[in-house]
Parts: sequence; C-alpha cells; structure tokens
Amino acid sequence: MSATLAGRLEAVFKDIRTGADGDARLTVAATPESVLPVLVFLKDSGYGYLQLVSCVDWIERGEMEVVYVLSAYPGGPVETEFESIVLKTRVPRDTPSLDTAIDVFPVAEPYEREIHELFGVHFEGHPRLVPLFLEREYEIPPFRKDFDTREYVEDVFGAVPPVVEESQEP
Amino acid sequence: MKILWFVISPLAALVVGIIFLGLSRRFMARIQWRYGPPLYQPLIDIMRYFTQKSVSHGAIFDLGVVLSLAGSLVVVLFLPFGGICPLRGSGGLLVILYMMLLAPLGMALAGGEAANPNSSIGISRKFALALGYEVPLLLIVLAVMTRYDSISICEIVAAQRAGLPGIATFPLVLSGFAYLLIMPAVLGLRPFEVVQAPQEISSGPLAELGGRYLALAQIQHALAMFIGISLFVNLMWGGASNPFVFFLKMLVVLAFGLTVNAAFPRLRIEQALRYLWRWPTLIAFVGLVLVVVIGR
Amino acid sequence: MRELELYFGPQHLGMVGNFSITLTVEGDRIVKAVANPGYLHRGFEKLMELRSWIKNFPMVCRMNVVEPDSMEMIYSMGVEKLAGIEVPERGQFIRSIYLELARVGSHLFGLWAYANMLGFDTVSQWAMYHRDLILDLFEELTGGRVYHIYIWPGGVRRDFPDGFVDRIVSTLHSIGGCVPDYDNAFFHNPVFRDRAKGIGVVGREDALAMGGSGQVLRGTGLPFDVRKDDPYAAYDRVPWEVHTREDGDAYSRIWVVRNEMIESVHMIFKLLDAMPEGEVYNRIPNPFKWRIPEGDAYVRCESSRGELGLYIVSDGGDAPYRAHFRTPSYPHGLAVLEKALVGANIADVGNIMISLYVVAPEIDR
Amino acid sequence: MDRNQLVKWLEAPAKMSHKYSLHAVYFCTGCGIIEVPPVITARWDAERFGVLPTATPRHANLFLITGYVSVKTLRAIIRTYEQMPEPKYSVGFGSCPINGGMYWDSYNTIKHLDRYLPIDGWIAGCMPRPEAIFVAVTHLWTLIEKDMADGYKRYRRDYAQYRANQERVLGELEWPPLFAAGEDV
Repeated sequence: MSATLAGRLEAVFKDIRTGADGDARLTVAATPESVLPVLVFLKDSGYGYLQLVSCVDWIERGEMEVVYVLSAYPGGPVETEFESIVLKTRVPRDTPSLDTAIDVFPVAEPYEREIHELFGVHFEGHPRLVPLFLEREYEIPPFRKDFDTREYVEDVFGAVPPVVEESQEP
Repeated sequence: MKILWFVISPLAALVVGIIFLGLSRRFMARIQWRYGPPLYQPLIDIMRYFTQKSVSHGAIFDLGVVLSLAGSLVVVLFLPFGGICPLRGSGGLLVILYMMLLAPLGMALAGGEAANPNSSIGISRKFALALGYEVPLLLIVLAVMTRYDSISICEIVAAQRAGLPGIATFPLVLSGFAYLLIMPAVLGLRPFEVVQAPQEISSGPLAELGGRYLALAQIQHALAMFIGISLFVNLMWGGASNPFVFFLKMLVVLAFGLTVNAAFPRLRIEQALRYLWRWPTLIAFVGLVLVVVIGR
Repeated sequence: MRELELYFGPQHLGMVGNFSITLTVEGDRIVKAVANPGYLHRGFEKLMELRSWIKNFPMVCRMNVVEPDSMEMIYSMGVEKLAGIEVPERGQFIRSIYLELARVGSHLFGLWAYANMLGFDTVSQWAMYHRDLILDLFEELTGGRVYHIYIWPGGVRRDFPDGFVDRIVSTLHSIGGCVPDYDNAFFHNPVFRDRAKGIGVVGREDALAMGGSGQVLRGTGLPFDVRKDDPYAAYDRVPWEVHTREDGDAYSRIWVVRNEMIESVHMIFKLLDAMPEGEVYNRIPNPFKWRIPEGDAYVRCESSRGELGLYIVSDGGDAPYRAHFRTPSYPHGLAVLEKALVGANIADVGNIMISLYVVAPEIDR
Repeated sequence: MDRNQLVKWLEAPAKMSHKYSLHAVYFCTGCGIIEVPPVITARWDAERFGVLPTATPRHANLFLITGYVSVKTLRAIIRTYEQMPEPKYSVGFGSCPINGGMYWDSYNTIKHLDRYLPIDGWIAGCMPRPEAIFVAVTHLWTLIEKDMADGYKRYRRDYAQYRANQERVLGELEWPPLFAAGEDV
C-alpha cells in the first residue's frame, strides 16, 4: 500500500488528478461520476468532517465547479496527513447535475440546497430541493455570473414609485 | 353609608394593585442595576391602552375579559383591607376560593375565542398551575378555618388580633410557611411565571388582547396581585386595624415575592406542578393534621 | 392526538435574530421542526464579487452582528494566504487579544440571550452591561462600537493606544470580580439546572455527522478547537486549555461557554505579558490597484460559535471571484437544530436554539 | 421633559400617555437589533422613559425597523405593522431602510422602506449608537405632541398606493386588504 494519500487515491481512481499545496492541503480534481466514491474513500481514510460544499461559476469555460472541503476531526480512528482536502469537480453550465452526497455526509443537505437555489445546480436524489433563502422567483439563479444584480435592482426596486401624498383632508 | 364601602373597597384595591405594579417594576429594576420607570408608569400604560384602537374577536371575547375582571372585583369585596370589608357577613373564605377561579376562566374564554395557539397553550398552563396551587391553598385555608373555628375571614382576622398573628403560633406556622412557598405561583411571579412567559409563548392568554381589552387585563392583573398578597396578610399575619398598616404589611410580603422573582428563571409547567404538589402540599397537609390533632 | 402547526418567529421575544421555525406539535411535544431561514439574506457573497478586495472589509463584518471580528479575521487570513502576505509578530498578538476580547463579548451576549430566554432578567441585564464595558474598549481602540474593521491584511490597523493595556486589564478584572455572582445566581441555580439538563441533547455521533463544531462538539466531550488544532494568530504562543463537558445537552453547552469565557480572559492576560514590541502591520500594495494572483484557498478559524471557514477564489482580478463563508451557525441552525428539536417540549424551543448559539445573519449571509 | 406637568396631562391625556408609554415590538428585522438589548438593559435603561419591548404587536405602539429589510422580511413586517393597534409609530433604524445603505445593489433587500410602509422618523447611521435611539424617542415625543407622527393616518389615506407597491415586490399578498377602498379616514 502506497504511503501517501495522494498515491493511494491515484492508484484506486484512474480519472483524478491530485496536487498538494505546500501547507498541508491536498487538492483533488475528479469527474462528476467519481465524486461519490472519492468522498467515501476519503471518509474511510479519516477525513470525516465535511466542512463546506461550495460552487464556483466559471462562465468563460462554461462550467460550474462544485467544491467539497473535507478535514479530519481530532482523535479520529485514523491518522491523517493533511489539514484539509479540497475536492473539486466540474459540471457543464447548461445542465448542471450531480449526485447528492447526503448518504455519505448528512451535513451536505443544507449546502446542496443552497447551491441548488443560488446556482441552479441540480442534486440527484436530494430529498428536499425547496427554496431555502429566497422569496422571489429569479430567471437566472442569482449567484451565477451572468445575473447582473445592479440591473435587477434597477428594474425591480427602482421601478417602485414613491408614495405620493394625496391632498390633505377635504 | 354601607353602599359607599362597596365603591371604596375595589377602588382602594385597584390603587394599591397599580402601585404594586409600579413598585415591582421599580424594585426589579434596582436589582438589575437599573434606574427603573417612574412609579406611575403602569397608570400611563393603562391610559395608553384605553385610548388605543382595539380589535374584538367576538362577543365571547369581550365577555371573557369582563368576566375575569368582574370576578376579581367581587373577590376584593370579601377581603378585609384594614378595617374595610364590605361583605363581612357573607360566606367568607369558601366564596373567595370559588371566586378566585373566575379570573382564569374569563381569560380562558377570551383566549379561546381569539384562536391564537399561543393563547391556548397559555390557558392550559394557567389551569394546570391553578390546579397546582389550589391543592395546598385549600389545605392551608382548611387549617386556618379549623384553628379559628370559623369560615368568616373577618372573624379570623379578629381572632388573630386578639392574640398572636397566625404565622407566629405553633401549628399554623407550617401553613404560613406553605403559603409563602406557593405565593409566587399565586401571584404569577417567577419561577412560576409560566402563564405569560413572553419569551416562550408571547404573553400567552394576553397575546391577542389589544387596546382596552389589554387595559382591562392589566387592571385584573393588578387586582390579582392585591388579592394574593392580602389573603396572606389576612389569614396569616392578622390583618390590620387600619388600611395604612395593612398596606405596609402587604409591602413586606410583596418585597419577599419580588426577591424570589428576581432570583430565579422560569420553570417548565410540569416541573412547577411537581414542585407545588410535593413540598408545599406536604407541609400544608402536616400543618392541617397538627391543627386538627393538637391545635384547637 | 391532533397535530398542530405552530410558527416560532420571526417576530418573537424568544427569538434572537430574524429566523423562524415551523413546528409541528402534538400536544406539548414537537414531532417535526423545519428551520426557515432567509429573512436576512442579502447575497453578501455576490456583492463581494462586485467590490474590490479592500472594500470588502466593511461588508464581511456585517455578516455576523454579534461577533464581527472573527469575520474580519477570516477574510484577512484568506486574502493573506492568496497574496502571500506575512503578519508581524506583534500584529499576531494584538489580533489574538482582540479576538479573545470579542469572544468574551460575544459569549456575554449569548449569556444575555440564554438567561433572557429562561426569563431570568437579572442575570441577562448584568451580562449585557458587562458586554458593554468590552464594547467601550473596542470603541477606544477602533472608533466603532459594533463594527470595528480593525484587522487588516498584513496585521491590524493601528497599535494599542497609550494605557490601553491597563484599561483592558482593569475592565477584565471588574468583570471577573462578578464571576462568583454569576455562578451563585445563574450557573449554580437549581432552576437553571432543571431547565437545561437533558434538554436538546446532541450526541457526539450526531454532532459529527451534522458538521457540528464549537460548543456543540465540546459539549459532547470532544476537545475540538481550531485555535488548538490548526493554530493561527498567536494562539500557539501561550499555554491554554480546551474546556469540554460530557453530556451534550444545553446545560453542558452553557457551562462550556462559561469556562471558555474565563479561559479567554486568562489567555488575554498571558498574551499581554508575552506581547513583543515591534510593527503591527506590513504594508500592502496600493489598495485601489491591488490585484491578487490567481488561486484558491480555504482558511479556518474559531469564532465564538464554532469553526468559521472561508473558501476564496481569485482569478487575478481586483475583486474576489468567489467567496463562500462556512459559518458555524449554518450546520447548527439548519441540520443540528432540526434534529435536536424533535421530541422536545415547546417550552424549550428557544432554550435549545440559543444553547446551540444560532446567529441568524450568519446562516443567511 | 414635560412628563411631570399636570396641566398637560389634564389637557390631553391620550396624547401624553401615547408619548410616555412607547412599547416597541421586539422584531429583529436586521443587524440594528444588536443595539436594542443595550438600550433596554442596565447600561441605558430605556424603561426610564417608558420604552419597553413587548412580545406581541397587539400590545405595542412603536415599531423599530432595525436595519436592512429583505424581501422575505418585508412580508413579516407588513403583517406585524398591520396587527398593531392605532395609533402606532414606526421608526426606521439605520441607513439601510432609508435608501438601501451598503446593500444598494443587493438583489434581495428593498431600498426605500417608506415606499411600502409609512415611516414617522429615521435614525441614520450604521450602526447608530444607543444614544441615537433616545434622540429618536425624544424627537418622536415632539412629533406626537405636534400631531406630526401621522404615519398610521397616512397609511389609511394612501393605502391603495402602499398596497400596490407591496404587491409589486411581493407578488399577490395572501391576506385581504386592511382597509376597503374608499373607506373614510
């Protein structure tokens, strides 16, 4: 068995790339299909703490990048060599869809809900992809880069007229 | 002349009750390192409620608020306030015990009509709490009645004034102690402030009351404060010959209640019941037994 | 029994912050709780993409009203990591002292909220008064009572003024002198014990699975503290300990908060003793033309409620390409709260929520 | 302070009691709420002036709208405001309800609160200090004294406009109009 986590990861999964930053951080890039197995593998390797699920809209490349940040709780069963692991995957921007990670990490539920709402990434198998924050309907999910919030504000809130006081009592 | 007392007695109770409300706010403020509102602040609040637009939720709603106030007013007529007691000849303590239940009943009617879930929770808590303190209260009242061989509260006061006050005599000291233990519950103070509990159920039964209904409820609250304290002073501390001394005695009891109020958080309702049915009931029961066996 | 739907908040005296929970109750017992955030959503992370690196400092601190300082810290850490800026030693010490002061203030605010929730006005008023004394210190140091914008990439904005160390010490001594009062009145109060023991139990397994951190985890006996495990600022320069309790209920969490407050004060004294002389910040490039090289970073620190993280991406421009804050209240207020409320009594909703230390603006962002 | 002048009480008891019994709805609409606990507790003690938080809007006559108002909160604010019994006073607290403040380009916060609800006074600043709340209260006293705190009357009079603006942002509102069209003031 290879000593380093990166080596083991690349041995088990063919289609991923790893890169260690200098400061105790490992970056893993995986395809959408292998995200779940990699998460399971990392969880078994001692990284049982999903800190964050985030999303970045790379509009020029036409891709959405979903980012999972993992780390280890102290006193876990396995010794861990990295402070945190950043797992990235890219999905096409027009039809962004991924499998949900709730079965592996229950804490992913609110994060995935948020990403669904703010970026429009669909998570297959998520039990409640209902709106979390927003009240109004938006044509483009508001955190995407092509959503121009200033123009939107101008259109919606700028169009509300001030209340004109009608003439005083007759 | 007698008719006049019927007017003066509730008025005096009202004034004393509102002074108590103001005093309690001031007293609490001082414990909390604050300056506190002026003494007449509750009066300003009540005036403000009366002049605000009020929303009624139906006839039963109006009736309930009025009923609870009327019930408290009637109780006041039976309670001697110093020398003032308009209904000295009638049923006495038993009537008081019955009438004291009218106020929560009225609140329940009003709150039920308002159909606010917080009100319903508050009302169920109110009745549970009343159930909790009525048992020891009944035992205490029975002990007092047995000890002085009378159900008239005026005669009990007179008997105590002839000798020592009730709480200073041997078997009754237990009943007096039990009364002090349940008094925060009777007055609705912490740790038994479960009925209104603004942080839990948004003022409970009062949640939907606005405008003049709230004013009436506040007046009822002031009267309830008066009733709870004056019952103790009459039964246990020998009343007083004039209203001023009576007022001073009530102030001492109020200060005790407020100190307890300032020193405890709020219990949950089932914890409150467990407490009320354990120690106060036990002590009151022992007191009653002792009174029956040796006290007379 | 009939099931009833009950709305807890947003307009509610027991609710700290603009947040609401939809409860399904059966009699007194809660069978289902659905947290309903979003009342404070401002789209911070979107707005940050439109503002330059330095202009974002007034933005980030408004994400958490109770303790804005850890927000400044985490953003500074992110920017420093991306841009490769070092912080001088004295700057690190001042940051630590400042963050610990903020932690004490924030915990006192939490104590206010918790005591107020239990209807214990007396202690809540004391706690709020003492928090104000700490805000006075901040006001002298930074000019702002609530929002300070004091931590800066490369250090802190300015050094301590003359005599400030003495004022920190005397303020903390005057607050510390009241600890016996707090203990007698609140922490050893039998009614507090009755109300909090066994309420809102979050087991260690659940807490780990739900992404708990901070008091939620330390209340279950796991000594997890980012200050210890992944030290930043000057936390590894002085000895201090992580406090834990075993039971995982509201009582444990509040006791952890109490012990932490005292530990923080001791830590401030130690840091003040060990503080070196020197510069407090390293110069940064002209902030109006500041571009940060391409890259991404995940940084984390310990706020008063748990682990605070920031995932920040730069595309080489003059503004963050994407910033995502991992706030401790987010898993606590959504996942843990919904789980802890099931089976509880409705009288304990606020009790559980405040003992989990949920701050609504942090969730919504 | 004319709280102790008996003549004024005899002349206009209603107005005086409205002045000196301002009970505020405890609604944490935004981050401004952080300065309300200091105001109502030991350091500043607003209860000296009769200012007190209440648990339900039915008991209140002062609405402090503390900070930015997101679209979702606006709905709750309107409901709360409409539940308060008249006369009622509303004060916008902080820069954000005035013109959006630093969230001027946020897609989820409304910019001018007075286009949706009548506001009697503003407290500018981010964050306003606790003293500013007291200044606001004393100003409100003056306004009440001069009958200029007439937000609730304006709400009645211009209800059609307010309701139209509310519906423009929130969509169809699920509760019926508070005042029927053409109702007398």
